[in-house]
Amino acid sequence: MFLNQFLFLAAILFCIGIYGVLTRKNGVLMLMSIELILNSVNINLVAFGAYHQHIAGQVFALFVIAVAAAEVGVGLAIVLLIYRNRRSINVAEANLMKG
Amino acid sequence: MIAAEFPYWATSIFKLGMALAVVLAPAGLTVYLYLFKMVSFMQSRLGPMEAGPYGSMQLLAEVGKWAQKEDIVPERSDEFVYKAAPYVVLLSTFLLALVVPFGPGAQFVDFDTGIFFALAVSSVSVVGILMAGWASASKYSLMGGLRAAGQLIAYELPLVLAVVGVVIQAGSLNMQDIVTAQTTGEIFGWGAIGNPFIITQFVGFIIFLIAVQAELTQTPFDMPIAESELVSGYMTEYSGFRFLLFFIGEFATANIFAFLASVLFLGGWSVPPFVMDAIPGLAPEVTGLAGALNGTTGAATASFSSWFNLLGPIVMATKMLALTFIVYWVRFTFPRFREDQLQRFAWKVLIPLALINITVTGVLKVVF
Amino acid sequence: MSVLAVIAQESALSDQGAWIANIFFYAIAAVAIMAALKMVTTQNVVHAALYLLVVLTAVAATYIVLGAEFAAVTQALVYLGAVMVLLLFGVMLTRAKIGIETDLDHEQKWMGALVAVVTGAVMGYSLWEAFGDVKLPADQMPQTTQQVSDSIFSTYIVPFEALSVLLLAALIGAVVVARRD
Amino acid sequence: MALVPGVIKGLGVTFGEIVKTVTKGAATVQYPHEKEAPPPRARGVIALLEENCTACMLCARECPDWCIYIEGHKTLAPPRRAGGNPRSVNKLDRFDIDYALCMYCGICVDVCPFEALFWSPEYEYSEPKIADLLHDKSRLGQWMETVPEFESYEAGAEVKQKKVPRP
Repeated sequence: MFLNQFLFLAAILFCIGIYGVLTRKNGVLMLMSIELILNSVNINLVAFGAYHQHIAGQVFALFVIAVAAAEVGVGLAIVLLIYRNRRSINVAEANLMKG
Repeated sequence: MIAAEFPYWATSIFKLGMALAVVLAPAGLTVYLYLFKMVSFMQSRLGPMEAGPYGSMQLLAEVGKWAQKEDIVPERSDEFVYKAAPYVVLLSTFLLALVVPFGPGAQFVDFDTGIFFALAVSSVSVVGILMAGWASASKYSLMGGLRAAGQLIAYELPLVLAVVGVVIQAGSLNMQDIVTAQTTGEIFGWGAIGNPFIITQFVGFIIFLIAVQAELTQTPFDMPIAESELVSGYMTEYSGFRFLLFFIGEFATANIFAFLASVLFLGGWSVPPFVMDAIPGLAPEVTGLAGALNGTTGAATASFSSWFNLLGPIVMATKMLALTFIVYWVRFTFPRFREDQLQRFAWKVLIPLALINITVTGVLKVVF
Repeated sequence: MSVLAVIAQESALSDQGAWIANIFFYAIAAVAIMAALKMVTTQNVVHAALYLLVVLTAVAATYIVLGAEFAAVTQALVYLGAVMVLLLFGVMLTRAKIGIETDLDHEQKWMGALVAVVTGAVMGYSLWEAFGDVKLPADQMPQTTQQVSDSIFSTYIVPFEALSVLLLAALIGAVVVARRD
Repeated sequence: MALVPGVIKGLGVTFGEIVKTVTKGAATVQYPHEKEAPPPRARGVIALLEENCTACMLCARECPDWCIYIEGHKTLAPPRRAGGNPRSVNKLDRFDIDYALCMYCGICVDVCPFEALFWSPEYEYSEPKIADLLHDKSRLGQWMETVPEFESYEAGAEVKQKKVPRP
């Protein structure tokens, strides 16, 4: 097995995630795209861990998973707050600070 | 005992058949014994008596009835998600069955992280329930799905935390190692009954049973399908075969959780050491026990007689029946919690209790 | 997933069986990419969440192919059990409609697509240059849970503790933000 | 924690009931194989004593769900005393009760001024077709055989005199 096949999978998922973050207006969908990006990074970490025969890759992937869980928790709380105040989770409408 | 080598495809087909048997046969047995008969006796009646001797074929009649009913899909529902949801719930049941050991070799997959895997896949059913609740296009279903998700997430935590105590004591996440640790363990030097963790982890056992009751949405915790408030919760719109899938999923999962509990707390497929010593050829050869007891290595390893591959399923079935008896006994005794009482019970009672249990177990593990 | 684990582990260890793991990998990768594409293009929020679920499962399967069993199970526990349920919960609390929703995307989709393609091209080129035909070690051992825990509780104990504090802060923060007063 | 004894007590109640059912038998009977004898005043089916009925329609009007259908015509009956004029009486053509609609409230039995309707404890008259639950007056008359003679509520109590004697 080539190392590159895992890295290319990660790269493709990463780009799809970027596309999602840039084009979506819905707050929850943006959070989902960010999850996709974090997961592609995780594939990279685990693949390099397997390549170097070192446990650090897996450990860092675990750390990223934990951070992602925290991120989703806070992110979803913010989205719910936006929904409660504006009856919509369209992030393009959350522009009160715009000059 | 079985010396012949089978090709990979033969063992795969055998395992597939066994998986169906492991999921369906105990489900049918417990539904007949407890859901049909025991609850009837609790209400001073006899239950089904007509289909087969003592009504034992009643379940087949019910399955036949469900199978011929019309498969109704609500008009404004999301059809694909609606149809897929029962299969997701059932998938979680089958994935749970994969890691349960029924003997030293009688296991579908011997995962290094067996119990952790079981707890992980048990939460897949929540996704199926949410899918069913959302796709039905009914407010009762949606309310039921949301309630189920909130409840299952809340009780997932005490479930996992109760297992952590066992894992600390056994020194392994592998289910075979947990069984070995209980069989070869000693209670202050007295090893006649081994060390089933129900004795040392009694608090964990109680928390595990309560959390399982909630995970299965059995009665004191049945707000997701509260029939007096929500018609039938997330399965309101389902009929016929798809309802049957939900039904199988619910009762088969109850059995598999009972299997897991018997592995974690009652010694799994093995029998107490004094029984094994009494019967020639059953006693295991234990290596690494001294290291496991004083904490220098993870778990002791033991090679068991392969007779346990036949004996183990029987032992497991006995323990499973005893534990599901408790589940259904509680189910048919107590009335339903209120929604806020449910969440308060999980977060303010069970989780702190489980955390204290973990702390005490950890301290004692280091001290002894 | 588990049958996959057996085949992947048995075959990844032996050189002549590595192609089985390869076939599994390409199948998983195809599923993951298709589901990811559907996720960013579908016009239904719940469908997007379910497609993300497929991607996350495929990623867990990839970890198993790479011999990282503990990470795979953690992925299942945290993502499938907690994060996805949380996301679906959020989607349903914000009244996701059944059927097609308009107004989920910005008007200038092509800008996003351009950025993604350019990023992908840059990363693809550099990956090809750096690791053109580097192979994974054929005789790799699966990384056991014991190694992971030993590593976390010795070398990486400080990040681990920092992460615990972060999780606690996130927990309290989420409660404070979402609380209705 | 204070709730724990109550929880255990509750489990004891249901377990005790299991033991009671297993040792002493259930409170229910296995119906088609063994039958319970209903008490004589049980509300099983309504019987019609046709001779007493005057087609006054009181029962049909008082019926809450309108399940009684009565048709009749005027006819001449012989005089009570010799030499008198013939009496004009109502002859009953049709008296049907639809047991698919009846809710067994018994108001018709109560309001009947001529003691033409009686409760019978008979209950085995279910039908495969719902239309067959419409009992006509001959069927309702047959139920009269099953109407028991009541015992008085208390021993030695004054027996209510029936205005119209039963045959």
